[in-house]
Amino acid sequence: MSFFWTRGAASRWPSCRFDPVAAVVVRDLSVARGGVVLLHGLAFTVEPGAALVLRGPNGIGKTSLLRTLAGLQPPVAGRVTGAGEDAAYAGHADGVKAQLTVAENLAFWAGVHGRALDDAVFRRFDLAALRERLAGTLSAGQRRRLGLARLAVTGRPVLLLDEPTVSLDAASVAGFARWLQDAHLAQGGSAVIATHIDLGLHAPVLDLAPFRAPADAPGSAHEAFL
Amino acid sequence: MPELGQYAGVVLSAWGVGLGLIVALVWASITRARRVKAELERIERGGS
Amino acid sequence: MSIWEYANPKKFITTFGPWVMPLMVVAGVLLVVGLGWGFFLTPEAQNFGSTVKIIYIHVPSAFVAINAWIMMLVTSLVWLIRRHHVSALAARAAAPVGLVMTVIALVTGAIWGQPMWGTWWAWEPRLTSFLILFLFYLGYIALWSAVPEPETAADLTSAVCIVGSVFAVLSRYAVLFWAQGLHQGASLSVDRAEHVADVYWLPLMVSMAGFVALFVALVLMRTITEIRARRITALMARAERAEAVA
Amino acid sequence: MRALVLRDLRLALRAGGGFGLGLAFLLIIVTLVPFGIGPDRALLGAVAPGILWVGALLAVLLSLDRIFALDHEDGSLPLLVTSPLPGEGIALAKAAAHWLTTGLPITLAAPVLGLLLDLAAPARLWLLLALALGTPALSMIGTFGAAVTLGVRRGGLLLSLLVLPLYMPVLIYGAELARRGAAGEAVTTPLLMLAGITLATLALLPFATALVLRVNLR
Repeated sequence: MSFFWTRGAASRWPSCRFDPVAAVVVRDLSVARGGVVLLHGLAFTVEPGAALVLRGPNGIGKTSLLRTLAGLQPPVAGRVTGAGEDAAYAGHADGVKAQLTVAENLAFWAGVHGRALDDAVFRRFDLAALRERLAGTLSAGQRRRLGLARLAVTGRPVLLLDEPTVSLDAASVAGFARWLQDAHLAQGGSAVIATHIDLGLHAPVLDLAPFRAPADAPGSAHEAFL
Repeated sequence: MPELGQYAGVVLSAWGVGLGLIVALVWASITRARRVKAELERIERGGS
Repeated sequence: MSIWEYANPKKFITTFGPWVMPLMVVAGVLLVVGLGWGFFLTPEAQNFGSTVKIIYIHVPSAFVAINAWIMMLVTSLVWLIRRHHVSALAARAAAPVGLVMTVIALVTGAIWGQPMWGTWWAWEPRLTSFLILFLFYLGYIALWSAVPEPETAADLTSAVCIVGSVFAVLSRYAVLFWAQGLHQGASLSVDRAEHVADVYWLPLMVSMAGFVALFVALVLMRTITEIRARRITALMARAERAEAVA
Repeated sequence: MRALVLRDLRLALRAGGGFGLGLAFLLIIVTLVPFGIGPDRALLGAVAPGILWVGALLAVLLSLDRIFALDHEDGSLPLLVTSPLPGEGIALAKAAAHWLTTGLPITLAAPVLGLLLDLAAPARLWLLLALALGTPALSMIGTFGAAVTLGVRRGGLLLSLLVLPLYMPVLIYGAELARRGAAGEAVTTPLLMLAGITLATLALLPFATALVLRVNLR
């Protein structure tokens, strides 16, 4: 599967580089951190080609929700379909190796995901001039761009983004939003994004506040002892 | 006291160490049990 | 009525809590009888002199030390398979008891070795195996206290316990292969009890029963303590959460 | 998996990667031992296999916490776990990379360092064989230990404490194989046991490591 469009794509999206994928469906989901239930009764669907923006105050459980969608932690209750194996997660840390060059970092993630590294990704994320630089010498914003470029390299259709624009300047934010819209969503990919910045996407916003779990929500790791 | 002969020191020190450690273990277990129990009762009375 | 009902923390406390004191008394009586009998009323052995009296401490503590680890292995498996919290806490409660028993077996063995072999420490299979067991206990207990999150700690310690058990068996064979023993295996070990004259064997069995009763009582008491400590954590977490939500 | 092994090798060779740390440690031990126990050649030759085994084990122990700690710090680990690589594959790849950067150089260097300790020629070959068979198990067991102590701050001491007893059988059979080979005694038992332990370790511990990794990333 090349970076751009391939045949055999779903018919609903005429130019779709992803194989047909199911929507991300979340039903009755409860999410915990450190054994304490943070969110409960979550239900939403993200169709291919669509994005969902998560909003909510600090500590409400955005990161835990994204980690649960990514399959890093098991749901306390409910179920998630369509993410997991199809999802690429980007958290606060970029997973960038300081002693490797930009190109080596991306080539590694391409290799892990069994894909060839396409040169277009360097242009898309404004990294062409930095290709042979050691990642350790990058600025915070450049490093973040490299971390985001990894998402494109994995070729996974569902993106789970936790504050992706941190330390990006306005131009980089706009560039990233453009990539997300034109090269990802328009090609049949989808995204769940926790962000405080308006990326200018035509995406519904899900406010997590109504789903905040009370102190005695069922499913806590402490439950057996209460 | 039985006649322990030339090995009196050996036998008594082995018994001393063994019984001493057992007593220490029992004592530590009981004090911790009491402390935790009291702490729990205090918190439960606190109404949380 | 299933045995798993007792895996409920409250049920465990109400069921086994009342057993602790009686078991302690039974253990005390058995220990006084067995140890007293052994210490005051048994003759000296031909080759050992009065040092033979050390077996009443040495052998039961070694026996409990090994069986405590086996109990921890079983409860760890139960935790990993059935996720019963009490099971994990019982393993945690048993570890320090096993550690102390291992230390007693090692120290009394060394003290005994001094007059018998002419040295405090000999690198012979059993002492070496117990040294390895001692390291296992230390690592296991240290891991429990190093991981703050209870479920994570239970999972990690269970994995270490299971992997460690396999390697403990391997070590046992390796150590046997590695050194020919100085130990008086045939005359002192329990599985060869028929080789010990009845005068020593009967009080030894009573002491053994006393150690086992003491172990059970201590593990029950400590498990209940762990359950209560865990309940404190749970209540605090809930109160903190209630504050955050409000 | 190949990509992961190659990346770890590359990282180890770059500045600050820690390649050669174990080797340097082994060299230090081999240099210090004669000063400690005296220059008697017969004595040195007799204890050399054991010294080199213990040195190799300590050198491996020294490098274990690097296996996962760096990937944990920079956030690569959750990304790896959610990649198409199975957890067992990650464990095996990590152990393989660790062996290639630590175990293999030690195995190759030990017979040469044996010269300093007056180790006879056939004994050097036996030592080479024993280390080649045993060090993969050391790397795999160490990877398991590193995965267990992943979330523990300053877990280095705990890691050593957990791994040390697990290393015992490998050390016993490995050193015994080298010693018996050198002395011309029967080597079948230690040879088979060492090979068996290494194979069983490589077959089973990746599963335990994957489980423990998942638990620690939860």
